[in-house]
Amino acid sequence: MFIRLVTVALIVLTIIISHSFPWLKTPVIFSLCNGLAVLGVIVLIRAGQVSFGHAMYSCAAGYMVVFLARAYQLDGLLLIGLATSVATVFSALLGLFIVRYRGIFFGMLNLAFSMVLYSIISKFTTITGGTDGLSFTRPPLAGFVLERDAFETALLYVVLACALICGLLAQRYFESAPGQSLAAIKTNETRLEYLGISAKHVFWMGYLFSGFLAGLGGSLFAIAQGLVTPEAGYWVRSGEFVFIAILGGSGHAIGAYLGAFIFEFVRFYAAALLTGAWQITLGTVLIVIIFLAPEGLVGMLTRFRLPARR
Amino acid sequence: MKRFNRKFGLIASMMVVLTLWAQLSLAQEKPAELKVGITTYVTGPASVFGVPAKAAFDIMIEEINAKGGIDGVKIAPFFIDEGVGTSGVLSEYRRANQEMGIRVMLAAISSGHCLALAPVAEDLKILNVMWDCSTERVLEDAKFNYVFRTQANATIEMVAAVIYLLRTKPDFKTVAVVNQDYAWGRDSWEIFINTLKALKPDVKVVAELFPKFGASDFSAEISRLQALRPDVILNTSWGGDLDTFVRQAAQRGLLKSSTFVMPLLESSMERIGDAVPDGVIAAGRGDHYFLHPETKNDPAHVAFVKKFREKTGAYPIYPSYHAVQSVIALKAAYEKAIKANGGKWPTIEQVAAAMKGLEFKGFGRPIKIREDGQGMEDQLYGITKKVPEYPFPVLDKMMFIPAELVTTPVGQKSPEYVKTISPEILKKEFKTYNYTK
Amino acid sequence: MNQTLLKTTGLSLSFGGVTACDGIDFELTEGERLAIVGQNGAGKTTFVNICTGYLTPSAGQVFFDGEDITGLSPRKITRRGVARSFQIPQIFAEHTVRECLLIAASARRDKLGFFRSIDRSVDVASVDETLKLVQLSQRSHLQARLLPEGQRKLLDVAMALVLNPRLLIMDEPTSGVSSEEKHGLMETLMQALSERNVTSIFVEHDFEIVARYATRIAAWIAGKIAADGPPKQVLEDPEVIRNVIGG
Amino acid sequence: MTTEMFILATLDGLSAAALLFMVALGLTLIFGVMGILNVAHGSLYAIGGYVAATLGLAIDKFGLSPALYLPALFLAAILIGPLLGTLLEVGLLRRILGKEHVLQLLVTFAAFMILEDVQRLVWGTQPYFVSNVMNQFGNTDVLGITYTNYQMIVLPVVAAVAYYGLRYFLTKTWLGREVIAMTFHREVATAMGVNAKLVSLLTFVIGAGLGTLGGALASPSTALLPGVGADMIVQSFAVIAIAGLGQLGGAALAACLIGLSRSFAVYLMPELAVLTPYIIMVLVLLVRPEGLFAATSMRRI
Repeated sequence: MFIRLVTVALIVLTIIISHSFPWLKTPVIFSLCNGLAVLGVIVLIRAGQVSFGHAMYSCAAGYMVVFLARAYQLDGLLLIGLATSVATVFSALLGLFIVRYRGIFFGMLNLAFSMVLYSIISKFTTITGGTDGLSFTRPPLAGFVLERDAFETALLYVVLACALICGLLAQRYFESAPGQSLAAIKTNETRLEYLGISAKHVFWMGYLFSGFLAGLGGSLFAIAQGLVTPEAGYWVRSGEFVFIAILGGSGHAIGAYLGAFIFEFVRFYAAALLTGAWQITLGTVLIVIIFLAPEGLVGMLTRFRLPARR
Repeated sequence: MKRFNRKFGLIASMMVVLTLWAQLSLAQEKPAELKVGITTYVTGPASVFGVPAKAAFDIMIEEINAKGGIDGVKIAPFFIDEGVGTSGVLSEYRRANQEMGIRVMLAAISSGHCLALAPVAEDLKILNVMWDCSTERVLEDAKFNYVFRTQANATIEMVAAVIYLLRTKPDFKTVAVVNQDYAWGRDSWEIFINTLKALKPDVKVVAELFPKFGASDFSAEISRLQALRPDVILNTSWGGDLDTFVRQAAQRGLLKSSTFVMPLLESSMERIGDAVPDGVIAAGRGDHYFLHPETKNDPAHVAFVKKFREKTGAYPIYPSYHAVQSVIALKAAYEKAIKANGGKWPTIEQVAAAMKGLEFKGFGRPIKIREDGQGMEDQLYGITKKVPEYPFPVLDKMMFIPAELVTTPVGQKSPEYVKTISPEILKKEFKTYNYTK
Repeated sequence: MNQTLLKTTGLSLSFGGVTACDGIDFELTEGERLAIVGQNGAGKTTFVNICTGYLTPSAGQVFFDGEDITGLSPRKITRRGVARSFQIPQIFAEHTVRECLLIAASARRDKLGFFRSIDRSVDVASVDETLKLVQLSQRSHLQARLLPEGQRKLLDVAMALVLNPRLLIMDEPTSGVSSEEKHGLMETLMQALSERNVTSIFVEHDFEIVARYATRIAAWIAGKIAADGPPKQVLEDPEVIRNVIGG
Repeated sequence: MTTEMFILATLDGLSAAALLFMVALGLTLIFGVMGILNVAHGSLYAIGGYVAATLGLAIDKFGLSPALYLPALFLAAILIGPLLGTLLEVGLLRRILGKEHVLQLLVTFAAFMILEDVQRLVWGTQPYFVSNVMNQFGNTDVLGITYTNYQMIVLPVVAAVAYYGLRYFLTKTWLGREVIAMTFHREVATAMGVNAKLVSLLTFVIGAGLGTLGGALASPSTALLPGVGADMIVQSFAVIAIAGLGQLGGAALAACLIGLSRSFAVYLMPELAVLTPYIIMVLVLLVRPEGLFAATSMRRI
C-alpha cells in the first residue's frame, strides 16, 4: 500500500516537475530510461547475479535505433519497438551461454561480452561513427512531427508509460512462479534442480526479460538524446546500473526508478556544486547506503511500512 | 502521510518561487550581467586541455570585466564539466539554459559533445560557440543559425600538416600511423592519408596502428615501427597517450629513425620536451603558440602569457588560446550587434547574425567567421629545435598555411574535398619564419 | 503384484581412496518403506546422491521404474518421480516458508504464467495441507532462514513431499528435531506417505524409529550393504550389532 | 610471421605481462583469502605510480644520487601500499565480510571512485611522467630493434621475484600457511586458532603492496593521469578470471597469455589488439567456466 502511494506520488511529481521546470524534462527522461535498464539489472540481482555488462543491451538497442532511423524514416514508436526486439533477441542468444555462469564469473562474462561490443562499435568508424557516435534527426512520434519542446513532452509521457508498464510487469513477474524460482537461484540452485525445475531455463527467461528492459531503456534513451555513442555500452555505464540498483534496492520494481532519480540528482548537483569531486560524493553515498540501508531505498520504504501492519 | 504532505507543499512552493524568479530574470532588457555557460573538462583524461583552458577563460573574463565588460555588462561564467559524459553534459546544458536562463554557451572540447549539443542549441535558440572541438562534421552535415566555431577544424589542421610535410620533406616513400583509437584518431588519419594520396599518389602505407585510447604501453607498436622503418609516422595523439608514446619512442630511438608528424605536440611540449629530439614536425591546432612569430611581442599577448604562467606555472597551450579566441569573438560579436542595433543591447538573434562574417583577433592571426559558422584560422606548423632559452624544444622553420587554401568550401564535405586538392597547392608561397629569441 | 521401483547394479564410487560405494546391487519394491542405517562415512549419503543424480558412479547403473537413469541430472530424475530431502536442509533461505512450498508445487506444472501470481498458478490446497502436515502453518510467512534447525528439516521434507513423488528419499529427516517431537513427526509423515502411496527410503540413526516405521532395513558398512531384510532380522544380525548399532 | 617478428613480439608481450601480473597477483591473493574482488586495487596501482613519480621528482629536486631512482620505486610501494591497504581493510573491508558479494564489490567500487577523485585533488590533472629509471638502465639492441633494459629485463625479473617470494612465504613460513588455511576454509581455520583478522589484514596489505608496486614500476614508462587505475583494473580482472579466482600461478600464465596475444596482434591483426583480453576471457570461460586452473566446487548437501 505504501509503495503504491509512493509510486503514484512519484508519477504525479514527475509530471508536475517536468511541466514547471522544462529543463528538468531531459534529466527526468534520462532517469526513467536508466531506471528501465536498472530494472533489468534488478531482475538478475534477485537471482543473486550481478551483470557488469548490461549496458551492452542498452547500447545495442541504441545503435539499432540510429541505424534504422538513418536508413528509413521510421516512426519513433516503431523504432523503439524494433530496437527493443533486437536487443531482446540479442540477450536471448547470449543468454544461452551466459546463464551457465554464476557469481563473479557471470559478472565477468557479461563484462567481457560488453567490452567486445564496445570495442567493435568504437572500431568500425565508417558504420558506427566511432567514439563520436551517430546522430539522427528527431523522428515523428505516433505519426506526429513535433518541435523539440512538444517532442520532449510527448516522449516524457511515452517513457513514463513504458516505465510504469514495465514496473508493473516486473513486479508481477517477481511474484509469479518463474519469478519466485528465479529468486530461488540466489539461495539454492541445487534444491531448485531437485524440485525438477531447470535453474538454467528459469534464469534464461529472467535474463531475456532483463535484456528486454535494458534494451527498451536504451532505445528510449537514444531517441531522447538523438545521438548514440559507444560510451552507452562501456563497462562504467553497466557499473552505474548496478550502482543504481543497489541504491534503489531490489525488493521492489519501484527501487529502480527511485534509485535512478536519486542517482541523477546527486550526480547532477555534485557535478554542478562540487566540480571535480562528484565521484567522491557518489562513492560516499554508495558506502553510506550499503552500510546503513543494504536493501536500498526500497528496503527503507518497506521497513517504514511494517509497523503499520501489525 | 502528514509528513509527506508537508514535504510536498514545501517542494511545490519552492517550484513556484523558482519559476517566477526564472521568468523575471528573462524579462530584462539589458541584463545586469551576461551569463555565459562554458563546458570544459575538469575531470577525466581530457582535463589536460580543459584545466589550462579554464585558466585562460578565467583570465580573459576577469580582464574584460575589469575594463567594464561588454558595453558595461559583465560576463558571468558558469562552468560545466564535460567529464561527466554526454548525457550528463546535455542535462546540465539544458538546465543552464532553462533554469538559469543562459542563452550564450561556449561548448565544447569533445567533438562528440559538439555533435550532440549543436542541434539542441539550434532548437533552444542558444548562441553556441564551439570553442575547441575539431570535428568538421558538425557544420558540414547540417546548417545552423546559432552555432559557430571560432577556430579551425580537423580538415584544415590535417591538410596543412600534409602540405607542411611535403614542403619540408618531399622525398619519402612510406608512411605509418599510430593514433589513439577513437573518433579524432581515426578521422584525422583519414583526412591526412586522403590528402596525402591526392598530392603524392605513390606513397605507401606500411602500418596503421590504433592502440586503445588511454593505453599505458606502446612497446609492441614501437617495436613493429622500428622493424618497418617507415619514412614518416603520423601521430595525432594528445595528453597522457602522447606523453607515454613520445617517452617510450624517444628512449628506444624511434623518434630519430623516422620523421614524425605530431599535430598536437605543442600541447605536451613543456612536459615532455626533454624527450623530443630536433626535427619533429609539430603544431598546436591553428596558429596558437606562445612564441607566435607575428604576435609574440604584442603587449596583450605578452601580458597574457605572463598572467597565465603566474596562475598555472606553465606556458599557455592551444586550448588556452582557443578559450581566449572564443571570449574575444563573443565580445566582438556583441559589440558589432550593439552597433547595428543603434547602441541598444541586442537580442541573441542579433548577436548570432553578427557572428556571421565577424572578424576578430586573438593572440594569433586575425580570424574570420564564414557564413556556415566555420572560423577561418591560418595554420602554423614548425619543426622542433632545442634552444638554450627554454628547457624544451621550440618550433623552428615555422610556416603559415592560410585557411582559405585548405578549408573545405561551404557546401562541400571534407572527405570528398580533400581528394580533389591538386598538387598546385604545394607551389604556393607560404610565409615562413625561423625561431628568433 | 508390486513391482520393482528402484534398482541398482554394481554401483561403485570412491573419493580419493575411500570407497563410498562398492559394487552395490539393490532393489526396492513399490510400497516399501526402507530405512538405511550405518555409521558416518559408511556411504549412505553417497548412495542417495548417486541414485538422485548428484554424483555419477564410476561403475554400475541405476534403474527407476525399469528405466536406466544413471548419470541423469537431478532435475531429470526428479521429473521422473523421485523426490528427496537432505541431511543439510536445502531450502530457499530468503523466501518465506509458504513460498518455498509454492515454488516446489509449481514444479509440478509445465505451463506457468510469466506474469501470473504464483498463488494462482499452483495447487494452493496441497501446499497448505502439507504445511499443516509438518506443523509449519503458523510459520508460513516467516523467512525460511529464520526457522530453527528442526523446522528447516521439516520444511525440507515438505518441499519434497509437495512434489507428490512416487519415491521419496529422506536423508536423516529427524536429525535436529527434538526427541519429543520426533515420533509425532514420523507418525504423521509415514501416515501421509502411505495415504499417498509413496514408496520411501530414509536414512536414519535412531534405531527406535527405524524399528518402528521401516518395513525393511538395509545396513551399510564401508560402502557395502552388510545386511538387508525385515527390521527384526537386520537389527539382530551380529555384524550389524557389532559394526552399526553397538559401535 | 617470421622468426624475427616472433622474437620481437614475445619480448614485448612478456614485459607487458610482467606489470599486469604483478597487479593481478595482489588482486587474486586478496580474493583467494577474503573472497572479495577489490576494485579499489586499480586506485592502489595509480597511487603507487603517483607516489613513485613524486619521489622521483624529489630526488631530482634535492639533487640526490641517481642511484636512488630504483630504490625509490620500491620505497614508494612500501610507503603507500601498507598504509592505504590497512586503511581500506580496517575501515571498509573488515566490516563487509559477511555481506553479499555484490555489496562487497560495490563497496570497493565506491572506494575506487573516492580514491579516483583524491588522486586528482592531490596530483592534479596534468600527466606525470618521471622516466629517469628507464633512461638509467639503458638500451639493448635485439635484431636491430632497440629495447629498454628496464622493460625487457627489470620488470620481468621483479615480477618473477615477487611471485616466487610470495610462494615461498605462503608455503614455507608459518604465517603463510595460516593464510593458505584461510583460503580453504575460513571457519575451520578460525576454529583451529588462526587469527582471521590478522591474517586478512596481512593478506590485504601484501596484496595492496603488490598493487602499488605494480604502479610504481609502471611509472617510469607510462604517463600517470586520471583514469589509469580504471584501465588496469579491468585488465587484471580479465587475468584472474582467465586463471581462475585465487590461482597465483595461473595468474602468471594468464597475464602472459594476454600480454603475448596483444603484442602478437599488433603484428598480425592490429585491429584486434584491443579486443584480445576480452576475446580470450570469453573463450576461456566458455570452455572452462571457472577459469583455466580452478577446480569446480560443489555445494554440500
